[in-house]
Amino acid sequence: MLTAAIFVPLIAAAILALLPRDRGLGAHPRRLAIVATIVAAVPLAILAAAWLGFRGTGGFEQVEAAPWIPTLGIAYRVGIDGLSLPLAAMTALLFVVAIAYPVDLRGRPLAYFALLLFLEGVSIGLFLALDLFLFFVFWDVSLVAMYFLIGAWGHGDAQRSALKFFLYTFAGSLPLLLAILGLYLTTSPRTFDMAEIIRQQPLAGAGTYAVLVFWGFFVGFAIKTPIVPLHTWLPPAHVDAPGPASAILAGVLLKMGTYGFVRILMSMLPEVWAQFSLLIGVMAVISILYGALVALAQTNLKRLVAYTSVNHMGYVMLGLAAAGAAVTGQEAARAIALTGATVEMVAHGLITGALFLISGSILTRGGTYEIDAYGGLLTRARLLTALTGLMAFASLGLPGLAGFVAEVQIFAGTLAVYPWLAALALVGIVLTAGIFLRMLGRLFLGSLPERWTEFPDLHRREVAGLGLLGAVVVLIGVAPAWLLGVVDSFAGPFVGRP
Amino acid sequence: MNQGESMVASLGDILPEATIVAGGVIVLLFAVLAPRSRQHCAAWIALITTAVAAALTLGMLGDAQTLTFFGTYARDDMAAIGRLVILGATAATIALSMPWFAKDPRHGEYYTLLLYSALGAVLLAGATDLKEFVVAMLLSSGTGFVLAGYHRRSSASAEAAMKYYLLGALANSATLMGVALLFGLAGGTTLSALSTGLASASGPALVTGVALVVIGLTFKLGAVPIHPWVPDVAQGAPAPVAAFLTAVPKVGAFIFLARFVLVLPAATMAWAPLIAVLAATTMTLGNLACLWQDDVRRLLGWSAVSQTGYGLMAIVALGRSDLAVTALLFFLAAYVPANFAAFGTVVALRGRTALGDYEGLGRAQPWLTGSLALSFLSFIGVPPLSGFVAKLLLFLVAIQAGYAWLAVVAAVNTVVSIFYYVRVIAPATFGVPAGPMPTLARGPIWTTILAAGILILTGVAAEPLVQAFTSATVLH
Amino acid sequence: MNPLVLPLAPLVAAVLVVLLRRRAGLVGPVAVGSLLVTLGIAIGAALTEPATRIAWSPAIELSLGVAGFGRVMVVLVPAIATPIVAYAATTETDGRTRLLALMLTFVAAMLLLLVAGDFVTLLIGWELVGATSWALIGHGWHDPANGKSATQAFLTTRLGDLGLYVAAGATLAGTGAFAFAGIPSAGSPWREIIAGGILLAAAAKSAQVPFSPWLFAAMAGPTPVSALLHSATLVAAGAYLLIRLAPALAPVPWFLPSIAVVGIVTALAGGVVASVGTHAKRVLAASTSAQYGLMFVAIGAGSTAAAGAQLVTHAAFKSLLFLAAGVAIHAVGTADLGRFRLGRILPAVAVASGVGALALAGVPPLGAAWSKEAIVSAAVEASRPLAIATLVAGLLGVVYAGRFQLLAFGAGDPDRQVRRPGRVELAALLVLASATIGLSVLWLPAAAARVEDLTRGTLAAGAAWEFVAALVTIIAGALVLAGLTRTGRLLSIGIGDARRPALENWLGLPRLTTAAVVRPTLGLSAALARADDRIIDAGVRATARFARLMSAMAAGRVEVVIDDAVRAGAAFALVTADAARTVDDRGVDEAVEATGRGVGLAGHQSRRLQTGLTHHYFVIGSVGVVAIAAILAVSR
Amino acid sequence: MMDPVLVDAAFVVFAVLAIVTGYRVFRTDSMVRAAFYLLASFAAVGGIMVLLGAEFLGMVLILMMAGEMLVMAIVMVMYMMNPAGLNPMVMVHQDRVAAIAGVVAFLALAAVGLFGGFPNTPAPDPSLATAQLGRELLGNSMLVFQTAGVTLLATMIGAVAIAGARGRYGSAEDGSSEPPLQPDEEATA
Amino acid sequence: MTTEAVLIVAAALFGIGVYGALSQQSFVMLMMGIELMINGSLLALVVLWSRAAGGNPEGQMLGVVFMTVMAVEMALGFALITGVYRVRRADITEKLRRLKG
Repeated sequence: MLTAAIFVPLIAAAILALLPRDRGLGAHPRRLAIVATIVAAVPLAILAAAWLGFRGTGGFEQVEAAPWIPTLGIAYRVGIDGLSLPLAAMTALLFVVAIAYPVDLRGRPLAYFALLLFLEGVSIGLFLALDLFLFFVFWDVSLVAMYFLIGAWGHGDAQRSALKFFLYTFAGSLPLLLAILGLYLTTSPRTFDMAEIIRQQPLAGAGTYAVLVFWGFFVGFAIKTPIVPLHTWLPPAHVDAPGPASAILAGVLLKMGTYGFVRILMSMLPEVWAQFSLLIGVMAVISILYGALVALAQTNLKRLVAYTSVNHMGYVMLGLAAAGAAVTGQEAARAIALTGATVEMVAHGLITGALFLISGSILTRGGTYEIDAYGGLLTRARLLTALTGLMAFASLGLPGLAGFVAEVQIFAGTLAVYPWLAALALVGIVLTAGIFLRMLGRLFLGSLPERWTEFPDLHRREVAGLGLLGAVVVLIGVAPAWLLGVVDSFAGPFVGRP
Repeated sequence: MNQGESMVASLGDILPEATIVAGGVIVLLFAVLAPRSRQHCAAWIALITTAVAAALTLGMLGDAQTLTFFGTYARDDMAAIGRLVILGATAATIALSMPWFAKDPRHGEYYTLLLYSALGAVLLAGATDLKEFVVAMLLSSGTGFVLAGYHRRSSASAEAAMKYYLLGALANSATLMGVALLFGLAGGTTLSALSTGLASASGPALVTGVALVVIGLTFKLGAVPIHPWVPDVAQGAPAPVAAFLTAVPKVGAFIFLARFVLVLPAATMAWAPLIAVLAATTMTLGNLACLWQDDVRRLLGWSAVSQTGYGLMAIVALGRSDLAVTALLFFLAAYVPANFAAFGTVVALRGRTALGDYEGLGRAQPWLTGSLALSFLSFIGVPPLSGFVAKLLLFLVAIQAGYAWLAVVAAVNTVVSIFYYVRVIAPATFGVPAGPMPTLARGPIWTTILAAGILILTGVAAEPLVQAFTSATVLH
Repeated sequence: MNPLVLPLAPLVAAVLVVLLRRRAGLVGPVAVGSLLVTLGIAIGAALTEPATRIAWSPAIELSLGVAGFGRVMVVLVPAIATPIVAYAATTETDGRTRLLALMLTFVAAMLLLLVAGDFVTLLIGWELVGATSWALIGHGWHDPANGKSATQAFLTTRLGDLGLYVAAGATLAGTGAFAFAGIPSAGSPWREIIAGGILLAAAAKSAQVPFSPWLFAAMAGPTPVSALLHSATLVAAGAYLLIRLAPALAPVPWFLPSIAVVGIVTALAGGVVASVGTHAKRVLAASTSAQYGLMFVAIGAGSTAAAGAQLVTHAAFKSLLFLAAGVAIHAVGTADLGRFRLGRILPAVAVASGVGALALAGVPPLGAAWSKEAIVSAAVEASRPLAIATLVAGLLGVVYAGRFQLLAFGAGDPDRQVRRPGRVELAALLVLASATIGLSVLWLPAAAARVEDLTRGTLAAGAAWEFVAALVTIIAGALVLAGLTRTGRLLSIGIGDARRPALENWLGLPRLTTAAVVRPTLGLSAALARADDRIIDAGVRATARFARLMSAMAAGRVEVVIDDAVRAGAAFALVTADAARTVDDRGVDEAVEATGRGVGLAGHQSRRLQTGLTHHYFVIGSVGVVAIAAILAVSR
Repeated sequence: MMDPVLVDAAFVVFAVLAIVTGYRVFRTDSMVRAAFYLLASFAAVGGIMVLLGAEFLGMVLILMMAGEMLVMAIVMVMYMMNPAGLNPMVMVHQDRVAAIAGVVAFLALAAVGLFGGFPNTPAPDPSLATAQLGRELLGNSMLVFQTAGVTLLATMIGAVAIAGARGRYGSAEDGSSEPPLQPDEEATA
Repeated sequence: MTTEAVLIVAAALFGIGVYGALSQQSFVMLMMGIELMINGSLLALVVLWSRAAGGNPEGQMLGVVFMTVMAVEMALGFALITGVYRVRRADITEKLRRLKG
């Protein structure tokens, strides 16, 4: 079944790519959008079913495997656990909304939907993959698809931004590949099977070699996450990307980095992670504060949200640093930090995804991302204001919304391990509060400039999509047990909580 | 010992090669005898020849692995696989050439030369003897010079051919001295004689001899320092020939190089650092020179140089990694179709080569654009294309062989390479065409698409190839 | 009964209000009715003390329950909110539905805060209270200034919230869970961290020094909002938290003294600010800070019971005063105390306000006087200077209470045309005034035990002289007022216009915060953003310089070795240098881009190697052979 | 067998001749003369080869070069700048680099010759050499021989294809260029 | 006539050939340099065959191969010179520099 979640969108993408451009669906973008949305929803349904069947045993469940390149120990292996299931489900949800979201198709609807569906399959595949080779395949392919999405449907200096994104993240994927190979070479028998590698722990006590492999992985994941100072590809890519692509980029692609940290680095090289966890924590705090401070000064809506992404991914990293630290006696706190980091990935995906979609809608209406060009929009666009407000508050960590559930756990968990880092990082939430309140104030409050007297409110498709995301954000915020239970089934055993 | 009998038996070992020889003669006779309107049939004969030779080769795969012709030639899987790649490339070249050379009155003998050039590469892949190596190289290069200059009214073609020739003649002549020295040291010319004869050798004679032989091979490979012909040929030679010459001789040379380095005395001759340095400089130079090319064919030429550099990583790992041969063969099997998908696009677009002329290709010719993009992505090493598996294996064996720094250099180069590939792909996919973009004929288009399809197929279903390559024996 | 019902009831009502927004007539009654229902539930809950647990995950359990001082608070909150909401429903016209829904949500959040039995739940309620207050303060959103004030208020309290996060984390670290119940078992240093975090959170929420100025910003909201926020809810949360948790943290040696110090400083500073202020609502706001300072003193002195009593009495009279002030402001259209004196025009309001002012001044036999007395007793027991300072604060209280009453509802021109309050407004005032008076029952002998039981705290045994001292302060205060009135300096207190703004605005504290925190943050932010846009200009320069150096070296050396082929090399070395300088001159942005540009330059350079001249290629090949042989010879 | 002294003397003569004439190839002002110097050099080398016992190879070399040099002289007269091919000319570039390269090559190979450590296993009976070569050609080196044959065939075809001015169907060059970018240009081309 | 002496002669011829190949502008002269290189190689081969390889007939065969190389390269060289001269009127390397970079 999980396989279908990956391949249904992939196959649909292939079919769409082969359809004629001037007849049938190719000539009816609206109908095409509906079809694409329905296809995109299939993985969501499959993952929902998988969720219902999830038992939380602590290991990988619902594993599906088939030999691929057995000579090299490569197989197609997919499965879920408490870490990958929420991320995959979030991905599927975000894709449904992103695909259904209205956007300027530039006369190439088939290619647009084909690429998005392709990216959906690939992204879900990445989170479900239980084989390093498969993981890397999905990792790399996602970059290519995103490159074309930004380049073809972006605006501004889209091609340059797309190229920068592609070059930069590809530059990150190569150390990753080298590290994977370095790790692979130490397994015995040689295999790319994640579960087997985690069992083998081939690099335990491997000294410098393990450290080199570690930093290979680290750089690869850090660029994608991104961790300051490897973040400079992010703002231009976001600003010039079309709204849905931005949403996917922030919501899904960034998570690949943090997911990789947990799934590979922390699981396969726990010793080295513990060795460097304080350093990672410091980097995380720098990301948090730096991202927030830079965001505070932004006048461009999308850049602002992009930098808050840097900030939020910093929270994730902080939680991971604490979760992987070699501090005995704080297993409960470390498990909570890990749970919090994972939930933050999900929450940030939904919230920032929504914020980027909103940015896209604002651009469609106003033609600019400059915040100061707006003001008093509450007069004209109540739904827009309400949904933006909801997401902004979610992003700044308001209780009752998803971000809080994540952040409180990250801070509480980290405080037990690295009190000073946690204390410093906490300043970040005051800054984010300032960022978003200022943003809300400048966009929606005050008096309406003359030129926006005809500013249209969100229309149905937008409201439906954002509403869906909002509903999940509220659901996670109000009653997170269904999510936390699943994540905890991974986090508890991971840190060795008794 | 009954020499006659053994000779007949040996002939069975070179049936595919004999087929090519015979096919070449038949094509030549046909070309001489047939009327002008029938000249294009020569191409079909050549195509059939490659098919028959390939079929015969397939039959030999996994068979008894022996040296034949008194140790001068290998009948092993390595050679057979190389032969299959070469024959596939030759067939693709023929398909690309048919419409391209349709107006050329010397259309017929072109295919003879092509077949013999392929034969040169095939023999190079199978050679286990310095004599055979020299002759095979001569056959391969000699025909190559002519093919490169086959557009006799094109000044670029003539220039490319001349430069190709001059560099080749120099390199070959130098190689002769190297061969002479090695012969003097070992007392024999077969590789097995070298491996025993050189075992105790050392000193300047060995170093000079090996250096000069390597120089000859770098010419065939298009590797530093005898690389400058590659971009010129890629740009100036007839486009199908450019595709052929940047790929086929390389296959033979890589395989011979593999056999050659394996017989060098490990105790006194550390050849791996040399190959590693050559690999690093070749890939780096090729990539850097690509960056600002505004001529797509020339860009492909330089990228062929850089690809050679990646391939050399497998040579470095020979004997140090159990997957080195796999990596080498997979690299070749991935590189050749990608090269043909790229050059095939150029051929199908009637030789369109100025970068600016590719603006908006995606809207005018989506299939060709797709093929071009796939080939470039395969060059970069994006999964799930075969170029990715190749690069993965190359990185793997380099790390395993203790040459992690080389893998890092290759990785950095890969990132650099994205830039120039994207310089072509981006305007092609995002731009709007300025005018119509007519194609040459269906044959090249289908060939291109087929080559691109092979990239996907061998990338996704890599297991059969990996398995075959891993179990391939390498005789010397 | 599930304690979750308490916050849910007003929340459901809020949703209902939004749904009924088209039926204007129903909105008010629904809102008020729901609060009455909530009040009923709360009384029930206070009697039954329900408790429940909600599992978030196997690691996190939320515990909710009505316990300890929470029993009083859950009743107090809806009881105070009901008249205020009723008042709001009748007076506010602009965005009334939103205002009422938000007020109900606010009450719900406050109730959630009160039923919290662990830090996560507390944080949820705590932050929601903050966020809804942001929306309430910024209710008049058309004016950008209101939005700014709301943001200021929210950010200040959120800064305090960090303390709560820290306390939560420390509790987890020290006990493995978030529940309050575990705090006593937390070891060092976690207990100290918890104490520090809670002190920070409480001080910020209760508008203690140095966080006090946000209360002024909060005055940007409509009057009922101010009444709601400053009486029993937002501000009360801090004091409530301390009353609830201070006993468990009392073993931390510096904890209680620090609370007391913060409290007394605020009480004195707030008293001064309130005494000199001329803005009606700000005077009341400053007095709120001061009154909460007294509660902190009580807690710091070890008598949570006194603080609890003070909280309750303060809730009643302060909301009364705010509503009265609101009526007055509404009547004259300004908040400037110099323009009021409505005693003759609105006598009923004046009487109600008078009751509140007397309570604020701590005049017996009102309940407020009793609680103040209890605080003094506690302070006496703790330390003498503290007691004296407390008495001084009391004196200030008499002054600002009396001054407010005299300025706002003193005898003035009876014929002024003003807007008169409606029946509901008067009823609300009446209810609150009755409550204030009703709290006089605290003077009954049995009350002390009851208070101790309800707050789960103890009262200090008072001495008779303390009562006398209190009376003396009242009389002294009255004399001061009389003096000021006589000299006509009641409004100005004899302070020049030049010094007044700073004094009035929290003794210049906001300016200090702006200079020390806000500006540096924004400045740093802008600087970083600029840097981020063009990171590491220096990196580019260094790269360029390096390239130039290298090419110069190449140009120098190579020409000697091989002339022709490398003359080309020298040529592009120069070109590189040139290009590098161009790059340098342009002063480009990022280090990454610089690397890219460096590679690009290398690309140009390596193309120059391909001169097109065969004999150059021959040289390259020859050099190559030598190099190959050399590498072979060297490497072993 | 010749007297060793005679052999040595002959070797010295041939050696000096080979080197001097070889050097003169690039130190003459006429291409035709250069060609004949080259021929002389080859002849001298052929002589040394005969001295070394490779009679067949030596003679073949001399004969082959004689023919080749004639062709070369003709080509020069045909295509070179000065039709007579006899006029003085100096057409040299990067002389210094070339000289250095030549000297380096000489020194390196001389070092190889002096310190190469080649085994000292002289041919047992040089008189059998030619017969051995015959057997080798048709025996052990059969494949090499055949390959060389194919190579020569291919060379002939190739040389004709490139250089031949007249084809079977009139001028060999018609249509011998790239297809035009636009098909309609084909008609006019 | 020691092996070393012959090898030095061969080295000299090879060196002169290298000089010629690198210094001559004219294609034909350049080819002569290459011829001389082969000449040297051939001489080295023969002496090694005779003195070091024990008269292994493979050496003579290699000599035949060398001569084949010489012949083939010369033949093709002349053909290409003819072709280049026809389209480009070029007889020296400097005239062929359209393809570069």
